[in-house]
Amino acid sequence: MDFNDTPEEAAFRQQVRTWLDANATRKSDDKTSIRARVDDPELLKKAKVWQDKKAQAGYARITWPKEYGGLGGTPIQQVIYSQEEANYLVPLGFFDIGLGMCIPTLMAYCGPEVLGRYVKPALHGEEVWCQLFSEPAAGSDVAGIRTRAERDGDGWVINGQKVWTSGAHYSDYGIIITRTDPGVPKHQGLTMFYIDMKSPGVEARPIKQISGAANFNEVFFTNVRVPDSQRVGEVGQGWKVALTTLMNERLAVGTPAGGVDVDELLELARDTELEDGPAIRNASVRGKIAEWYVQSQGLKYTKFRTLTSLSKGQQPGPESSIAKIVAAPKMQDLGAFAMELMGQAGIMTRDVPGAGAFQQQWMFGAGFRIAGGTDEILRNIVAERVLGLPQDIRVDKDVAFNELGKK
Amino acid sequence: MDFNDTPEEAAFRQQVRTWLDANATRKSDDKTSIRARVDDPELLKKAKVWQDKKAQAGYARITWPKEYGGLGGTPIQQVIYSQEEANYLVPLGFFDIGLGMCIPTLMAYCGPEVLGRYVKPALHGEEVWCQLFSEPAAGSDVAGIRTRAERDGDGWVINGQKVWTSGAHYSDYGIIITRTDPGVPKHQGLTMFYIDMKSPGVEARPIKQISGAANFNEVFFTNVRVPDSQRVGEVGQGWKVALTTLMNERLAVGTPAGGVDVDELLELARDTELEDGPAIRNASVRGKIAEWYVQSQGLKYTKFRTLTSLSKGQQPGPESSIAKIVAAPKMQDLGAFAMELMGQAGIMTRDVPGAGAFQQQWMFGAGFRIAGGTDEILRNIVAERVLGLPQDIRVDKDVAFNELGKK
Amino acid sequence: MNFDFSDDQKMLKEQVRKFLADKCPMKVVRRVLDGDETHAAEVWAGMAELGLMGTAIPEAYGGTGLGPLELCVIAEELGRACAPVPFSSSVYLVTEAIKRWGSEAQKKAWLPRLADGSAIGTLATSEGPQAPTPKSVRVSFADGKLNGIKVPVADGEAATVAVVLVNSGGTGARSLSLALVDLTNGGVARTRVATVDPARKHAQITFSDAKAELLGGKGKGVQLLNELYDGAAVLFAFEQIGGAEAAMWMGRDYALQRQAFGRVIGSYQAIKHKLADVYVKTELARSNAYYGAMMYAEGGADLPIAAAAARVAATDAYDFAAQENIQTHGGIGFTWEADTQFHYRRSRLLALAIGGPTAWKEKLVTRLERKNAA
Amino acid sequence: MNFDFSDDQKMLKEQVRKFLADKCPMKVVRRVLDGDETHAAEVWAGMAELGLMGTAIPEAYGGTGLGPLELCVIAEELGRACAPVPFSSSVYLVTEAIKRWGSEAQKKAWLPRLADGSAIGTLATSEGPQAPTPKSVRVSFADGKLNGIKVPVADGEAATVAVVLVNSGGTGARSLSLALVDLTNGGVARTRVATVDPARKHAQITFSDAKAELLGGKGKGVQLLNELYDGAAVLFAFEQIGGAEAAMWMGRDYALQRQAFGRVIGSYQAIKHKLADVYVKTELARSNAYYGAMMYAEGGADLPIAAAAARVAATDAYDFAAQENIQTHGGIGFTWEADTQFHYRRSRLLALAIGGPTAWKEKLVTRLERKNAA
Repeated sequence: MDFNDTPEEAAFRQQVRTWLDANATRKSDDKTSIRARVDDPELLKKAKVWQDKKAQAGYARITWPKEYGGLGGTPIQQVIYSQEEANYLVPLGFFDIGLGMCIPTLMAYCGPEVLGRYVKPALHGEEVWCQLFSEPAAGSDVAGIRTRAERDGDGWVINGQKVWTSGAHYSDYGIIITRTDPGVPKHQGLTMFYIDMKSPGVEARPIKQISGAANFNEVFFTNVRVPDSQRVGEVGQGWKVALTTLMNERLAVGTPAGGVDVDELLELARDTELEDGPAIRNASVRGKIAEWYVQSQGLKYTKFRTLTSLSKGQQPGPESSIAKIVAAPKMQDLGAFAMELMGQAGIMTRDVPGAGAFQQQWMFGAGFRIAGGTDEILRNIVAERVLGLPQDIRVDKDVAFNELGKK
Repeated sequence: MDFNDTPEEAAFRQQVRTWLDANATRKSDDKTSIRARVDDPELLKKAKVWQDKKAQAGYARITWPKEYGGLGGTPIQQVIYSQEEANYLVPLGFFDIGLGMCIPTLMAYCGPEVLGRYVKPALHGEEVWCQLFSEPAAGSDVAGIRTRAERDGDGWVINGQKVWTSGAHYSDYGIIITRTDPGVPKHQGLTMFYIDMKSPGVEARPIKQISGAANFNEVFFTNVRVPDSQRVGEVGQGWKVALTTLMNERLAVGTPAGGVDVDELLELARDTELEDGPAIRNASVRGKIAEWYVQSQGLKYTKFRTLTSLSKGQQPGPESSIAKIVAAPKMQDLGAFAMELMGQAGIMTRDVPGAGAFQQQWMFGAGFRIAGGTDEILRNIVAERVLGLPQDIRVDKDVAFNELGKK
Repeated sequence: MNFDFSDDQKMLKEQVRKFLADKCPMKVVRRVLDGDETHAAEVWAGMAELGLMGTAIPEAYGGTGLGPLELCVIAEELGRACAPVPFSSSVYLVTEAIKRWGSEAQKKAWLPRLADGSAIGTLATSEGPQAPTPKSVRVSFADGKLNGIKVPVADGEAATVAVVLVNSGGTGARSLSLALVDLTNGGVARTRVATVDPARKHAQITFSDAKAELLGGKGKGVQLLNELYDGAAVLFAFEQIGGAEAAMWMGRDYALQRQAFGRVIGSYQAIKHKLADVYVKTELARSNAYYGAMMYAEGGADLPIAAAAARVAATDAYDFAAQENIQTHGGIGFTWEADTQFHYRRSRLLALAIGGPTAWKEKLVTRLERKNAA
Repeated sequence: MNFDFSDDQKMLKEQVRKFLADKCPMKVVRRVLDGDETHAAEVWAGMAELGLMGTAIPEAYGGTGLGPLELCVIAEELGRACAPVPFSSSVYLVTEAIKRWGSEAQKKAWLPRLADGSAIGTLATSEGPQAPTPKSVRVSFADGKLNGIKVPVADGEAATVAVVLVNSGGTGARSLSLALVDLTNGGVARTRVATVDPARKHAQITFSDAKAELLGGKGKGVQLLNELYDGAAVLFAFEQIGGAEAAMWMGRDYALQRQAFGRVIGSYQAIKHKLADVYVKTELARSNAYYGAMMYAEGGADLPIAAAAARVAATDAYDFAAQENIQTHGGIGFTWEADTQFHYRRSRLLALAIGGPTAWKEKLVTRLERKNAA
C-alpha cells in the first residue's frame, strides 16, 4: 500500500511536468496571485490560447484516440496530467462541458462530416460548447422538459426556456434536448439537437444567485430554426442520447476546488477567543473539527481508492458517489459554525478571518447541495445503484406527456 | 400565563386527593419502594381490587357518561385524576387497552345487550381486554392482515396469527380484526370481532425481545369458533371499526414513564471522570446535555399546551404528535452517550451508575422507535395531517388482497 | 392549566400579522436588502402608529403599559415577516436597558421617543470577530467621553441612541460597564459594513470623545448584559419561531405545487420527513419559548434557564427551517428572485445577534448546575 | 497510486470470510450469547489451524510473519461475522504488546502459544465506570506482586495471560506501568460480569498477590498504552467496518423483501436514504481505515492521526449501521429471534473497548494541533 506512481506513471508525470515547465508558469505559494488571475476579464481569450497549446501537445483530452487529437492514453494519465496542471498558473474550466459532455455525445451519435467539422475546433479551444438540458420545470426530473421542437419543412423550430446553463453567454454551440412529441410518455417524445448559440432567437440571460454571483444562465428560445442535419440521434431517442451526456456529467461533478475547509477552521479556532477562552480549547469545537476532519480525509482517501482502480486499469467502484453527499452539507455546516465562532461579527462578509470565505462557504453550500443533483437525488442514486434498492413508484411511466397532471 | 388550576379544577383536584388519601398509600420519595411493587407477582389481583374501588367511586373512566359508570367529566378532569393517582402506590396499566380502546369500540358499534354484558365488568376490573391487530406481515401497514375468518353456519372460524399483543396471556377478551374477503382490495375485506381469549384454539406465547424482557405476546388462532353475534360492525367494515380503535390508541401512546433522562445524565457527568477531568467540565458533554434538556423541556411544555387546550374545553392541536418522534431517539442516544461516559465499563448492566438504567434506555430506545408507530410512520403522519402533504403513492389501492404482490 | 397567551394577546398578534402582511410583504424586505435604505421607514412609521414600540413602556413614559407577553407575540410576527426594521435593537434591548437601569432623567429623555419610534436604539457590544470580554473590549469610557470602535452594530446607521459596552477602567469583569450615548451628538462616525443580511443594515461606529453617561452603575456591564440578554433571548426566540414557521410553510406550499417524476415533490418521503422535522423543531422551540415568556413576564427565578432553553431551541429551529426551505425549493430556491434567501440570511443574523447557540448551551448547563446544586 | 490491499491480502480475506461463513454463522454467535461458554472454542480452533492468530508474529516465534495489513483484512471479516472469539484481546492488544515491549524471555514464553491459539491474552485496564488514569488506577504492582480489581476485562475468563495497567508507585503519569501476568498461576480470581454483549464474555478479575512482571519499563504505562491503542484502533476500525457492512446488507436484504402498503419497504425514500447514509458512513470509515492501515504497516509518522480518524469514523459507522438495521426491520428486528441484535450489541462493545468516540476525537484534534504546530 502506497501512494506512489507505477514506473510508467512516474515517467508520464515527468514528461508532463517537463512540458508544463516549458509552457506555463508554476504557481507560487501566494494564493492571491491565483485569485487575481481568476478575476481577469481577458480570461477566456487566454484560456483559448492555453487550450490550443495543450491540444497541439496532445494533452487536451488524453483519453481520446489520436485520430480525434487525443493521446490514446489511460484515465490515470488524464488524472496525472490534471494533478500536475493544477500546480501551474493556467486558465481552466471553459472547455470541460464541451469536451467532457457535448463532443463525446456527438461522437456517439454523429457521422464523420459532423465530427470532422466540430471536434478539432472544440479541442483547440476555438469553439466553446454548452449543454442545454435543465428547465424551470425539469430539475431533478430532467425528462420533464417542455421546450418544444416542431417540424418545419426540412428543419425544426425551437421554442422554450432552459436554465442553469453554464457559459451560455460565451458559448458558440450547445446541445439541446427538446420535446418533439408531447403525445407519448415523457421519456419517449424527446429529441436532441446541436445548435449555433448565435442563431437568431437565442437569448442568454445571467441568473443571479442568492450569493449575488451569476455563474449560470437562463436561455430563451424564440422560433429558433435548426436544420434536421443538426439532430443528434433519432427522433424520439433524445432521452437515450441525454443519458450518454449525463453519464459523463456524473463523472465530472465533484467537490468544488478551493474554499476553506477543516484546516482553516482549526486555524480560526486557534485564533479566536470565546467568552471562556480560545475556541480551540473548547471540547465541543474540537469535536466538530474532528468530525469534519474525518469527513475531509475520508473523501480524500476515497478518491485515492478510485485512482488506484484507474491506475490498475479497472472501473472505479461506487464509492465515488458519496463525495457530494458528504462535501455539500459539510460546506454549509462548517461555514455556519465558523461564522458562529466569530460572534456577532460572523455575519460580516469582509474584515473577518478568512476574508469572508467562511461566509461564502455557508452561502454557496446551500447551492452546492442542489447543483448537479440534490442531496435527495444523490441518496436515491446510491440506494438504487449501489445497494440495489428499487426505484420509487413512477406514476408518469405510461402517461402521455400532455396528459400529465391532468387527473 | 400560569400553570394553575381553574377554581373548578382545583376543587376537583382536592376532591380526588381526599378520596385517594382515604383509599391508597401516598408514595414516599424512595424510588425502590415503587420498583418493588412493580415486580409483585400478585400485581394483577391487586390491580383488579383497585380498579373496582375506583369504579365504585366513579373514577375508573371519568369522561364516560354516568350510565356506563363514568363520571360524565371532562378530559382535563381525567388528566387531573391521573396526575394525582400517580403519587400513590397503586397498581396501574392492566385496563388501559380495554377501557381506552376495546370498550369504546364496542360502544360505537354494538347494541345495548353487548354493552350491558361487558362494560361494567371491564370497568370494575373483573375482565381484562386486549387488542389483536398487528400481524407478522402487518406492522406499519395494519391493513395488510392475513388472519382469516370464514363463515361456518351461523358463526365464523378464525385461523391465523397476531403479534405484539400486550397482555394476551392474562386477558379475558379481545377485539380482533380479520380478513373475511380476500377477493377485494385490502381495506375492504376486513371484519372485526370480539372473542373470548379462553376459547379453544387460542394460544398466547410471550415474545422475547432483544432486551430479554417479554412485554408482548404472539397469539395463534387455530379453528377458533366465534358466533356472528360477536361481530363488531358490518362484515367488510372492519377497517372503519379499527380506525375508531386506533384513533384512541394514538391518544394513548406517549413517552414511557420513568427511565433516566437528562437530570440523571447531568448527575452522571458530574460524578464521572474522563481522562482530562470531570465529564461535566467537557464542553462537548455540556452541549449534549443542553440539547437533550431542551428536548425534554420542549416535550414537557408541549404537553402543558395540550392540557391548556383541554382545560379550555378545546380540541388539542397537532403539537402532541411530536412526542414520540423526539422522545424515542433521545432515549436511544442519551443511553448510548451515558454508556460512553462510563468508559469500557459502560457495557456493564450492573454495578454501574444508574444501576443499568442507561444501558436499558439504549436497549429499549431501539424498540421504542418502532412500537406504536415507527419514526418513519410518525413523520408521515405529521407531514400528512399537520402539514397537509399528500400520502405516498398507494399501489395497493384498487388491487384485490389475494392479487397483491403477484405481478 | 393556563399555558397560553390570552385572547387579547392573540388579538394583538392577529392585528400585527395583518398589518405586516399588508405593509411589509417580501417585496419590501427585498427593497431594503437590495437598496440603500437603513430600514423600511414606512413600516416603522406604521408600527409606531399602532404603538408597538411602546408596548412594554409604562404609560407615564408614553408607552401603552403592556408587557413582555405582548412583545412576544409582536416578535413572532416580525420574525414571520422577516421585517426590515430595527425593532429588536430598539425595543428588546435598548428600551429594556433604559427602562431597567436608566436614571429618571435618562428615562424621561428617551423612553417617550423610543415609544413613538422617533428615536431608534441600538446595543453596541461587538468589536470584531471575537466575543466581547473584559480582555477584548477596547472602547473606553472616561470623564464622560467614549473612544473606540464598535463593529458590527445592528441598525447602527438608523439609531439615534446607543447602549454601549465599554471599558470603564479597572480589571476583570468589573472593568466593563454600559454607557448611554446620544448618537446625534458629535464624536460619532458611522460607516456601513457588508453582512450576509443587508435587509437589516449594520454599521461600524467610531467614537471620538463622544459624550456618554453610564447606565446602571460602573463595573456592572457583564452582569447587566447577561440580565438584558435573558429577556431578549425570549423575544429573539419568538422572532426566530415566527421565521421558522414562515420558512416551513413556504417550503410546504412549494412542495405541494412543484412536480418531479409525475408527482408533487411533497408526496416524497424525503421532503415530507424533512418538513416534519422542521415542524418538530419549531414546536419544541415554541413550547420552550412559552415557558420563557411566562418566566420573563412574571420575573420568575427560572428565567435564566428558560431563556437559554428557548434561545437554543429557537436558533436550531430557524437555522434548520431556513436552510431546508432552500433545499426543498431546489435550484429556484438558490436564485436571487426567490424569497427563500430572506429567511436564510435572517436566520444567521438572529442566531449570532446576542450570542450563538454554543454560548447559550454553555450558559444553560451552567445554570442547570447552579440550580441543581441549590 | 496503489492505495489498496494486495491480491494476496484479498485472497486471505476471502479465505477467512469463507471459513467464518461456514463455521461461524449467526447461530454460533447466538449460542455463545445465550449460553455459558466463554467463546466459540471450535471457531477459535479452526482459526488457529489457519494460523490467523500468528499472522503478525515473526516466524521465529511460531507465527507466519505477515503483518498489520493481513490483520486488517482478518479483523474486517471477524467484524462481519460478529465472531464470538477473543481475537481482538489476544491478537490486536496482548500479542502486539509482548511483541513490542516483551523481553526475549517473555516473547519466547508467550508468542508461540499466542500464535497457535493455545494461549489467549487479554488487556486489563478498566477499574469500573471511569477512565483509567493515574488518579483512578488502584491495581498495584510492587515486588513482583499484583493486587486489586480490574473490571470489566474482555475475554477475562478465557484468557491465560493478561497485560495489566498498574500503579507501580510514584506520582502522575509516571505512576502507571504495564504488567504481564500468567492468569493460570495463583492469586487470580475471576467472575463473570453481565454486559450488553454476552457473545463476548467479560470478567471481573481480582488479583491477590498474583505474580507479575513489568512489560516495557516502569512508569511508561500511559505512553505504551497510547502507542498500543493507535495500532489497535486501526484493527478495531476494520472490525467495525466489517460489522457495519454486514448490518447494512442485512437491512437492505430485509428491505427488499418486507412489504408495506403494497410495495417492498426498500422502495420508500425513508428507508432508501437511511441505508444510503449507512453506506456513506461506511465508505468514509473504510477510506480513513485504509490510510490508518498504511500508516500502521509502514510505521508512518502520521499513524496517531490516521488511527484516530479511522477509529472515529468506524465507530460512527457501526453505531449507526447497527441501530438503523433494527429500525429498518421494524418490530421483528427488536425480537430475540432476530439476528439484528448481535450487531447492535457488538457495536457498543467495540465503541467502548479502547476509548469511546469522544475521547478519540479529543486525541485526534490534539494530534492535529501538534502536527500543525510542527
